[in-house]
Amino acid sequence: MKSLEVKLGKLILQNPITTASGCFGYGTDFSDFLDLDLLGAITLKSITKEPRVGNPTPRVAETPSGMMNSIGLANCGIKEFIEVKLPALTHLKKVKVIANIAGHSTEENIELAETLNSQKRVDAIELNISCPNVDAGGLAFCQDMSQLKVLLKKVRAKTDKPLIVKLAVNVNDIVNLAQTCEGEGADILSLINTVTGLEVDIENRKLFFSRGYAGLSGPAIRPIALKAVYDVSKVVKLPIIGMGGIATVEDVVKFLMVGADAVSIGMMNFVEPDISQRLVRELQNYLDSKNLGLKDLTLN
Amino acid sequence: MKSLEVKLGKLILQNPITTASGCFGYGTDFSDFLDLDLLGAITLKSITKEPRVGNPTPRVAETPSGMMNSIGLANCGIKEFIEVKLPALTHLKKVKVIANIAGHSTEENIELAETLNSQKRVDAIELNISCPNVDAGGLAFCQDMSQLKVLLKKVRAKTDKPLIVKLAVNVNDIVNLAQTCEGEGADILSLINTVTGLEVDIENRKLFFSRGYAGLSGPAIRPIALKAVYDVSKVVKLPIIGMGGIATVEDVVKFLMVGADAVSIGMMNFVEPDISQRLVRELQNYLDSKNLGLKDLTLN
Amino acid sequence: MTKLLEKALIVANAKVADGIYKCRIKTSGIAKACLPGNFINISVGSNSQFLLKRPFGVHNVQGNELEILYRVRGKGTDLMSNLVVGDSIDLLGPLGNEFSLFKGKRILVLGGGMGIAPLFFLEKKLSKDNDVTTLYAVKTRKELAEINVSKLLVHVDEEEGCFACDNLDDVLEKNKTEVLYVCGPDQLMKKSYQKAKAHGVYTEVSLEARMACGFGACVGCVVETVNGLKKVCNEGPVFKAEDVWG
Amino acid sequence: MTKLLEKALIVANAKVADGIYKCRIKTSGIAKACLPGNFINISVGSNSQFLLKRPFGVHNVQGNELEILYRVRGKGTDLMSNLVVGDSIDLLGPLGNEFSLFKGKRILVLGGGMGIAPLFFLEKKLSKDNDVTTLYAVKTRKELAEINVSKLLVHVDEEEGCFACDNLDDVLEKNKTEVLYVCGPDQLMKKSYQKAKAHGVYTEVSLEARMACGFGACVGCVVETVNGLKKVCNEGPVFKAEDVWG
Ligand SMILES: Cc1cc2nc3c(=O)[nH]c(=O)nc-3n(C[C@H](O)[C@H](O)[C@H](O)COP(=O)(O)OP(=O)(O)OC[C@H]3O[C@@H](n4cnc5c(N)ncnc54)[C@H](O)[C@@H]3O)c2cc1C
Ligand SMILES: Cc1cc2nc3c(=O)[nH]c(=O)nc-3n(C[C@H](O)[C@H](O)[C@H](O)COP(=O)(O)OP(=O)(O)OC[C@H]3O[C@@H](n4cnc5c(N)ncnc54)[C@H](O)[C@@H]3O)c2cc1C
Ligand SMILES: Cc1cc2nc3c(=O)[nH]c(=O)nc-3n(C[C@H](O)[C@H](O)[C@H](O)COP(=O)(O)O)c2cc1C
Ligand SMILES: Cc1cc2nc3c(=O)[nH]c(=O)nc-3n(C[C@H](O)[C@H](O)[C@H](O)COP(=O)(O)O)c2cc1C
Ligand code: FES
Ligand code: FES
Repeated sequence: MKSLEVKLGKLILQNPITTASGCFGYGTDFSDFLDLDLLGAITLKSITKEPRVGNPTPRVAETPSGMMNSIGLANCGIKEFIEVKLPALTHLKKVKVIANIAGHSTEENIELAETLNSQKRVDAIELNISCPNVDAGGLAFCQDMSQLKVLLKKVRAKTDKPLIVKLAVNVNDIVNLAQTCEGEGADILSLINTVTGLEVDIENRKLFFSRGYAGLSGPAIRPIALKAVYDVSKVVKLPIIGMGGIATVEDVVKFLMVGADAVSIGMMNFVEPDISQRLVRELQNYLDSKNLGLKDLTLN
Repeated sequence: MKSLEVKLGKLILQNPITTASGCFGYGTDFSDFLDLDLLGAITLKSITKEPRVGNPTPRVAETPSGMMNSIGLANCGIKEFIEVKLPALTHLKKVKVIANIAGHSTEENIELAETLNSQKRVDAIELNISCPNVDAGGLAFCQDMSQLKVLLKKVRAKTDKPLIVKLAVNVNDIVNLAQTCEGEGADILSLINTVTGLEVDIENRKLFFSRGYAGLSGPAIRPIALKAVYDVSKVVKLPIIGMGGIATVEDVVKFLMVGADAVSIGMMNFVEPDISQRLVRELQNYLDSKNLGLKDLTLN
Repeated sequence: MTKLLEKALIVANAKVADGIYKCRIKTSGIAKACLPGNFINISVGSNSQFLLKRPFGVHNVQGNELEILYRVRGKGTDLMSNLVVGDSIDLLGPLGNEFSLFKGKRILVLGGGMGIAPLFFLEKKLSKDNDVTTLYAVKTRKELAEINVSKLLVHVDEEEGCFACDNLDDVLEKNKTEVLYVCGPDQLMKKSYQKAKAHGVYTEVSLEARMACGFGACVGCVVETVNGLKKVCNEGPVFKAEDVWG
Repeated sequence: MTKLLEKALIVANAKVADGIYKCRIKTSGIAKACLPGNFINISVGSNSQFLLKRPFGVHNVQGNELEILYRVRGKGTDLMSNLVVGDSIDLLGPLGNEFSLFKGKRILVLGGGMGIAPLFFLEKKLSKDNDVTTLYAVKTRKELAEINVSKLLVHVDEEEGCFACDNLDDVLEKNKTEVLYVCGPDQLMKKSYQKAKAHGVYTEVSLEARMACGFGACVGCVVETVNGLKKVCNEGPVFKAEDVWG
């Protein structure tokens, strides 16, 4: 049996299969379907300082080989997160827990990072600067590079846990953005967040989502995600968690080959709630049957 | 029966259903499957001054609810286009013919526009500045706005036929690009071209396409295309031909509602060669059964 | 209750009224675990471009088999209508909460259109210990599916010239109804509740929402209640009507 | 020849060897229009996330029905293997050009693996007027489908310890072959042609390429020939071997 262990800097995963933020609840939603402790890591739903109700409904729409969402970072807030959600995961010994923060301001993110830094069950902090579904924060952080640098520097200063920064393609230049993150002390990059799109409710002659735009995810965006990972990994030395449309072990291998060090499963968790565990097993089989190590999953 | 006629400035179509460049050959490839003269317009494969062999194989890959291509503007060149391809369409009386030009330089595009300007069977000229599959020309034109202005101005000067400019989302700011085109005399905009993506051949551990990147099209990209049309139509007064993943009459209606004045069918022509004719019929039924005119297909 | 994910087998799938199908599905464990009010999530074809599972109320359970009653509405249900005996589908369930069960009560069960689907299962459970009347409301007679319950009232909007909730005062009074369950269009549920409230009748409703996961993970399916936003998929679909409309 | 687009019916679809299926399809007009060398394009399920049709050589024609012989290779052919009698598929054909037909010749037809598929149809046409030998080459015996031709030579790579083309000199000499048709892996076609050329045997091959449309519109399916790039879908799939390899 080939080893599946991967080292993302200081963050060591027993295997490269992780789950994507917003697509795995707070973890326990999936315990009926799989053994969480068999996964590399689970990334929990983005949290903010206060509980957020999120956007008006409808919040989800189906699209060909994908879905769109405008959840709007609905979450329980940091207090309940620490008092209820994290303790529910303390019995897990092998899986790493990544807390994803999505404050609407630099200050909020600093505070969230500082609070989480003292949480034992948090193995890494993912800073979400790429949510398309909110007015303040989210993708707006990527519009002003100098402000973004301040945000990164300050969040970095507040935590000695591995700091992951999550990127999207709906920015001027994702490669440049990635380099900025690298320069400001990010330990790991994760990409891609959903791709901004639009859906129309023709029956009622209006935009389907109340905010108009929403985020597209799923197999439909896989070629776009693969390109982003490939482009970023060519110029940045940081470990990369690749995601966007992963549905099969072949997809996992594609992401690893173009430069990802680990992968995240997003919306397919909704379609097939035990998919992440299946992919761990299938990746093991893939490597064993081809007699390849994880390190061999590169482009020739 | 509601009228399907649409006026795109001077270009008047008997209905808003057109076919997209590169997805309809030189028109005659489809005459076994449908009556070309029932369509609004047909856009022919991009042409260049000299014949182009295009990119190495493989040139096409299937992706979930879509496909990728790296044809590389393979075409017969302007001479054969004028001597063989256009004459084969002269018997068509109602359908408009759009010639798409994709010169690798400003000079080449000027020459192409000038040559086509005297061709009776050409009802409009589409300038393709958004092909992702070539090294010179294509998307590169969108990188330098001042050079692009020169290109547009000069091409504009060479033709009094309606000038369509074809845009893609893989640019810094498609809205700004659209405004530039409007400012430089474009009559119509068409969008979107394929979305740049990547595919991996895991068996051989290499990028699937020899150029690495290729263009993603099909229903997978529809939400991205709808957003682009919506964004552009809000700030630009020019008529818009919308495209990207259209497969059903509902898709057609969505594009018209967010601001397109006509639509183009792309890769679905390969999947269902008579789709464009079917969509003309279904759009007619849609309007008649709901007692709506084309003008009513707007957002409330 | 543990949620199960199974490959399940279609054992019947037939049209029972205009545009309405009844599908019987053989499961390993899901059917036995289902209670009235629960729903299941069903895939609409393998390798389909429609990835999300579709939610349907549990209409009936017999041993290892469960039934759903569904209307063809869009692409997914259209594909489902082509399922044939022996086809395999991905099934997730039981999902959601349950209707409250009572004993020795006079009960009215009101299903509008496909709202009848989960209520039939409920009626079967309730009718042992209660005096249950079922009011089945449809727009036109051709969409009336056969529903085998002890006391059935049928309301055809088109024939009566009004909606079922418009006549509800009479029905509640005549039956001396103590408990009301409603499932159907939003307006039907809301208006019925308002009348029931005036009669002091305890009411539960089963709501719908657009869902991605069906088990609480995506936060897509929320509805407003007096206690804030609630997820239909795991804090519902059954709600006390007073919690929804006050 | 007019290309037809039809909804066609599956009348049989059964495994005939390891991983290999034979599918019989009832058409309105396509089957009757097919000639040896032509291929058809088949959809792999309605509303599937795999949109592109898959190309397959015409393996046999009887009246309104045609057969294809296919190997399960990826997702599309896997889905196809689940087609059952009565299923409806979108069919496009006949596509591509034809093999040249001769009279009074000594002919060798060489199919490597699935390359045998279109050659069986060719052999049926040729064997009336020619002396035809079929050489059917497979890697292992378990992937050998039953092929009903007059003179059949079977070559199993694993058992012979070599490829069919390695022994070709003998076969060509023994049969005094005048015309050779080859379809199969690239190397098999190329090497066979080189030997045939040395013996002065006229050779035609049938090529494969990744296709989007199948009828000349996308320019996706090109191959290099001595006359420049050619589209396999409508300038092939049959080529004179000398045009491909000089
Ligand atoms: C808890 C619950 C129980 C239900 N029980 C039944 C039942 O017993 N019988 C029945 O006929 N219908 C029931 N529905 C509605 C049923 O789920 C939808 O009619 C169905 O999902 C439509 O799918 P489609 O692919 O045909 O429509 P499409 O419009 O093509 O679907 C696109 C997407 O929207 C979703 N969607 C569309 N309409 C609805 C809707 N009204 N409610 C929720 N999601 C929708 C689909 O699930 C899918 O994700 C129930 C819904 C919920 C939430
Ligand atoms: C003219 C022609 C005739 C053919 N005749 C036969 C035949 O008679 N029997 C048979 O078993 N096979 C035949 N093939 C090969 C057959 O088309 C492929 O095996 C099939 O398309 C694979 O589809 P998939 O979905 O299983 O594979 P996937 O890899 O999932 O397919 C993904 C995409 O790649 C394409 N593709 C994958 N492999 C090939 C290939 N080898 N050639 C062309 N396209 C490919 C698919 O069509 C699809 O568009 C023929 C190919 C061509 C071009
Ligand atoms: C319903 C939904 C909710 C999401 N919420 C979040 C979120 O809260 N924070 C975040 O960083 N990403 C969020 N995402 C983005 C995913 O983590 C992931 O980046 C994206 O969906 C691409 O992966 P996929 O194609 O596999 O789904 C969400 C995605 C979906 C579908
Ligand atoms: C195989 C293929 C070839 C194409 N060639 C061209 C081209 O030559 N010129 C051009 O302007 N667009 C070309 N396009 C882009 C299409 O015209 C269209 O903009 C794009 O495919 C999006 O539409 P769709 O999703 O409906 O396919 C091509 C697309 C495909 C799939
Ligand atoms: S459907 Fe996902 S939380 Fe309810
Ligand atoms: S497959 Fe499209 S041109 Fe040959």
